[in-house]
Amino acid sequence: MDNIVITGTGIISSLGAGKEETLEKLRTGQRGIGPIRHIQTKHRDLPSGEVEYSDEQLKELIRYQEESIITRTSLLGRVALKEALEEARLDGTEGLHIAFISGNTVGGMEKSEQFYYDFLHNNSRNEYIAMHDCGACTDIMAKQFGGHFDLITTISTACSSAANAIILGANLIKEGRVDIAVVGGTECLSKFHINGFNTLMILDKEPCRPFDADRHGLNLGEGAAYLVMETEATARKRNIRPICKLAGYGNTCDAYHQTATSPNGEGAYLAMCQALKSSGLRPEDIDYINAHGTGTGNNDECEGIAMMRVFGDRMPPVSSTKSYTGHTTSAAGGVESVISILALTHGFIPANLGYQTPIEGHNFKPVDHVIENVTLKHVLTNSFGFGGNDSSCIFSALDTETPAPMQASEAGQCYIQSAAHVSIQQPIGDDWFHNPVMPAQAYSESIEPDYSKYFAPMAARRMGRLLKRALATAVEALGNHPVPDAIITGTGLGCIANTEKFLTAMIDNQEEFLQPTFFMQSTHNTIGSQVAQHLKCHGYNCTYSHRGTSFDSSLLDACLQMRAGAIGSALVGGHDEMTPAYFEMLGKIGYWKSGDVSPDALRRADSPGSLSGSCSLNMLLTDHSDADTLCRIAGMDMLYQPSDEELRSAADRILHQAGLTVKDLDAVVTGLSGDRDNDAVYRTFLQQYCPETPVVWYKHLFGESFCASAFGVYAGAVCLHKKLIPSHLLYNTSEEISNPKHILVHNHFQNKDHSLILLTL
Amino acid sequence: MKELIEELKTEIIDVLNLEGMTPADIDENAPLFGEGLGLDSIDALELIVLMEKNYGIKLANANEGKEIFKSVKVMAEYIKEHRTK
Amino acid sequence: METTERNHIIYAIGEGVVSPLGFTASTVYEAVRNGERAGRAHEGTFGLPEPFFASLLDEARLKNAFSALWDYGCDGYTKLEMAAILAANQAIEEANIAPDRDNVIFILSTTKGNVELLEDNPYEPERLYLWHTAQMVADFFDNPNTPIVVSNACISGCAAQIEAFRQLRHAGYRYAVVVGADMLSKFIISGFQSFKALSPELCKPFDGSRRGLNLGEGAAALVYTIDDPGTELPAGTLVAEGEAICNDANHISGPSRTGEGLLRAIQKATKGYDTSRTAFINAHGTATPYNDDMESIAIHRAGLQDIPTNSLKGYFGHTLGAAGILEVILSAHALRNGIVLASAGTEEPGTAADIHICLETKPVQGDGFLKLISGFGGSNAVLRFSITK
Amino acid sequence: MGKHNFDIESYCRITNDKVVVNNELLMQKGESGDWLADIYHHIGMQYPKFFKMDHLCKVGTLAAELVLKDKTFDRETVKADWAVILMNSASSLDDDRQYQETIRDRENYYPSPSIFVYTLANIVTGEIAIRHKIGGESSFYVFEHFDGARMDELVARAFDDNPELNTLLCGWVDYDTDGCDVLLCSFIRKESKESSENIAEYLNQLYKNQ
Repeated sequence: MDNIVITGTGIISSLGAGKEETLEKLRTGQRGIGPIRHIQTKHRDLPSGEVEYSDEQLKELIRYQEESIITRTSLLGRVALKEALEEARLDGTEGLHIAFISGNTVGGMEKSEQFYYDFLHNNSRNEYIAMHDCGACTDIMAKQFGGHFDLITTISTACSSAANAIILGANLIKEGRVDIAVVGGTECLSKFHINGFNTLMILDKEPCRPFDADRHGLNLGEGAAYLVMETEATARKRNIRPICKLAGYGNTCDAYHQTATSPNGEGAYLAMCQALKSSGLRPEDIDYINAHGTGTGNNDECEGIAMMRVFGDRMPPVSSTKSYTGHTTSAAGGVESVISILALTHGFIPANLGYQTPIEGHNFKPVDHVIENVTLKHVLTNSFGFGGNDSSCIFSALDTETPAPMQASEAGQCYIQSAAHVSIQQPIGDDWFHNPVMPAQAYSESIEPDYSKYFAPMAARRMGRLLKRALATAVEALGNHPVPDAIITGTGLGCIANTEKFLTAMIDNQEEFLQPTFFMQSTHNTIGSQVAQHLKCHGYNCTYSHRGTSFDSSLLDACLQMRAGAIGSALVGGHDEMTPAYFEMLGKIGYWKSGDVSPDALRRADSPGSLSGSCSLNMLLTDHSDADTLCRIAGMDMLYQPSDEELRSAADRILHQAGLTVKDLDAVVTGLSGDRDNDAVYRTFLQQYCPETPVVWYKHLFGESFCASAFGVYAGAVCLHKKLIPSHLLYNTSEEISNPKHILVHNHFQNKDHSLILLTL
Repeated sequence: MKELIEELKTEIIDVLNLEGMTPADIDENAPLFGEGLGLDSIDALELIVLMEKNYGIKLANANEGKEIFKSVKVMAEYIKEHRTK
Repeated sequence: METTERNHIIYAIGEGVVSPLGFTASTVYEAVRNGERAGRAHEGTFGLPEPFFASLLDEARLKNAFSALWDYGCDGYTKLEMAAILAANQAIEEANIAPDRDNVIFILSTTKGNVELLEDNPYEPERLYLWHTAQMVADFFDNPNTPIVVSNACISGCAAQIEAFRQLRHAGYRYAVVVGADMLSKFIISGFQSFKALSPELCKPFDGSRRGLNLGEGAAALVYTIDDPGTELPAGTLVAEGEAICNDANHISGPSRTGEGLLRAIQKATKGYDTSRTAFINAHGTATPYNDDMESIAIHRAGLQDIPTNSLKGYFGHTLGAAGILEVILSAHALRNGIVLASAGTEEPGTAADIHICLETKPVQGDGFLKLISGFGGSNAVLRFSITK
Repeated sequence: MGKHNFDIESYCRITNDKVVVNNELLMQKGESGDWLADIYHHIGMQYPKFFKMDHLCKVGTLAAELVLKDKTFDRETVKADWAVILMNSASSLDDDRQYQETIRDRENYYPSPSIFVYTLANIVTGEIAIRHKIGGESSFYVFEHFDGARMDELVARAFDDNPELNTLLCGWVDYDTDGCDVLLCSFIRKESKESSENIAEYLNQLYKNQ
């Protein structure tokens, strides 16, 4: 296996658009932090790292001439993406497999917060409703590349999102799934974020002073940055000169508190250790640390302690460049990686602006002025997120010796050991398999289990219902198994009920009296990190938020790592809830049926929309099986905008790798839901690929939600385990099927994102 | 004072969502954080919102809460002295 | 290359000031000499939601003064036009010249002219244009030449004097009437507020705890003339000896950290000059953290750190287009009296480089002074003057 | 006519419908989009900061780029022997009007610093100075109309007055409600000599012809 190299970078932040402006500001020590200019908030006085360009100016900058509307998050992303793709000379004609992975936290919130009551009460802004979620932002950006990506997804682990995008990209390349990964993150400032962080009382009213004894919090920023990664061999083949190497990375979870870092910075310590280990470097090889360094009392103290644990008294030069850019949240991992790479390739160390006095107990002082003319060989950058989602990456100069990354072993197997759910069916168990409830209207609430069985009321005091569901199903799915190596979560919208509470309170109370509890839960990785906290799981932790393939993305990540032998078990979940208000909004843009939602009505599929369902499902994956094992995941893939033919050949490839052909399939599980357009996509695939194979559906029982595909995999697994496909699950025949052995699960979202999962006994 | 303490207890239970707890379960002299009720830093932030919303008391930073939220009684005394509504 | 005109001497023969501190140059000088400060807290003024400190002209007093000059009353003139005409009139009267002759050129220095008319303009639309404002002033005095407007942000006042020197040297005019004026409005205050550039208290130029500038209204005028070399001048005449404008080429709204442009301007304006003749430096000294630091660095790099330096912004704020003219007039008064004026508002000097800030009015040696000024757009101007004995 | 100490090195004329550089029609306004952004992309300029600017600075920056496009010079170091002197009729009124919109409404009062920063006419000289690292004089004048004679006089005087000056960008850069109107030239010093050229007339022709 070749080294993974970086061949293109793009950046926009409050320091400017593009590397040139950024570099100049970095080297001359100029902050990009000032009063808020564009956002119409009460808190305009809070110093922030706002990108100086207005939406219109950004559109002009990239010649955005598409008719469609676009959110600021996507616009910022496209500016950075364009620069990165141009530098890497990618234009879609390469015939290579390219993934696009973007980190994002609040998606289109900056528009939703402006138009929320329009969404509810009139129809003037409906086009923005579908742009609210994180995945939509990535989707809009992917257009930049004319749809030439063949796998895209969105990571939402708050402030470490972009760093985790880098890690997934590297894993996809190592696995040979893609040749090139374009990775990073984007986030725009929103009133929502400003008020949210304000409720946590961690916003400094002065420009921030990371690692200073007198620090008073962070300044929020906005921006985007992307990196193009590929193997040295691919770069050579494309005749493009690499910029530097990605030498190593680590992702761990602090599993301590939703917003606070553990006193000894355990998660941070583990992430840095893992990054060093995977790069084969020793602590003393690191020449510069671009710290997370937000400027909050808690982070800087604990990150410092974690760094001291790793580096002892040989601390390399440290600086937090958030003192220049502000905290660009989801984009931070990308912005700071690009800054680290600029430092590496231009031989300078950016300053930790505003620093004066060391923190008591720290044995180091950050670099308080720009240092020029240094040789940097290895640079480590930290990105830590709410909920303790901690990641570190190491970039190295091209002429350094770093061990080649481990070739994926292909040895690992992947079994679905157990699963538990909360839905509109009887919760937790498999009652639904024999006695399904047939929903009669498009909106049903989930049936809640007795939570006291799973956690104490005191522990649940701040949990919204989705968190309770996620935690209960996690505990149930885990059963007596040991703490898993990884917790990987999919959620299209996160805890939307509490997000909505915060948003409406913000609008109604004119940005006053807002509750931190509701804000915290709006960050999508709250779910995964809450589970990790409860299980004390320090392992890999990641959250995907990519519309209808949020769960599928989690599953793909787990399968990749398990096959590569990096993990032996993973708790993989899909979690989404519905609220009456959000139901109404999505209804306006054709998500739901009015009237009859009986299976017969849905089968007719003569109108848009389906029925809505909430989803909380956790499954435990292991690399070994026993008597209780539900089934094996024999193969899976995700595809972005595949042609009919590409989709068929992907299915062939998956079957072929498992030594099967289409004739061996006992059933295909599909997301048929009664929605005219979506169903047509499934039908086309079925007709073209396996016209004879029985078709299983599940959305008539569980409803439609961004994570509904989790039920597809779950239903397939239960059928295999129970050696029966009951008639109520069969779409085109009423005769139950006994002893199924091979089931293919097909899921798609608006014919853009597809996933194929092969389950076998 | 007595009234204020009772009022506060109800409000704390409500705002912190302390399910199944009644005002009688909270000892007005027991520490709210750490031992005692076992609240954490986010609860403290919620109490700061409560202070501002219900009593018009604005705390500039989270650290100020440390002294004020020692117990329900200390909190009530502080409110009595500083309330603006 | 030196032109023959360069050897001619250019000097001032008339001056005029309209300021909250007084309506003639000498009353304003006396007020400043007595340490009066015109800055006041304003709340709700101009319909602004946030309070601010500024030195505002009393409109009634302005109208009275103008009515006394102009039989037809104030109708048809904006506050800015009245103040500019009043200041010009004083200077012209003192100079005892005929402004309607074609050997007189009018030069107006203003940054924003009648910009407040954007909100509500009862006049013809042209009144928003700076050339029109200049024409109003020139027309008042029946001057036949097209007036010139210099709009170089904060350095306008000095740039307009430089323009006057050039007109006198090259264009054949005998007299140049340089008028600088700016009035405050919702437009200007809200803009500076949005920059967070305004001090929440009376400004403290060059002070370690300075927090921003105060704005001020005002108008000031100088009449310059040109004469053959060797012409005998009365004692106390303000003579223009050197000038320069240089750009930082750095950042439009932030001054250069290293004071590059200002340093070059100082060097150019003092080339071949014995700086020991310099009695004092009248700096721009806006009291923003950046400006004062930058100026201190430039002064220090120019080796002038021991020369007494002051800022007059503490008395009447930053008067924008009038500043460069008003401050030259007051500095000339001070040097005639052999003193340097104190920097009002400065308590504990604290700038990036150590320079000699005058905390109190005191006697000085030397017959010359330097006027420094810097502004948005990265421009810096330096004027060098002497006062005849 | 008379002595001349400078030459016109190149010029650029930008109006609402076309761009002419040194007698050559560079582009004509098409159907689509923003005219100034179109010019930016057409000439392949790479200067993201352009998009933060107001119209006046945009058009001035474009004109300077075009005037200097064939000139070889050091773009990195500050050049004290270069100056930029511009003039127009509307000063920064176009941007002033935009800023006024952000403070007009009591209910919707959000004064915008990023618009306010451009409410000074001479910011355009500053932007050009920053882009090309021009460290000499930068000045801005306001007159009712373009006048070739005035410009000729300003240029001649600048070279006369300032022995250090070698390259001068000088011209008319205006942006008002009816769009843009630009004639920008670069002048270089030459040995002063008698010349029968009527530069004022020539400048008037350049301004009128296009």
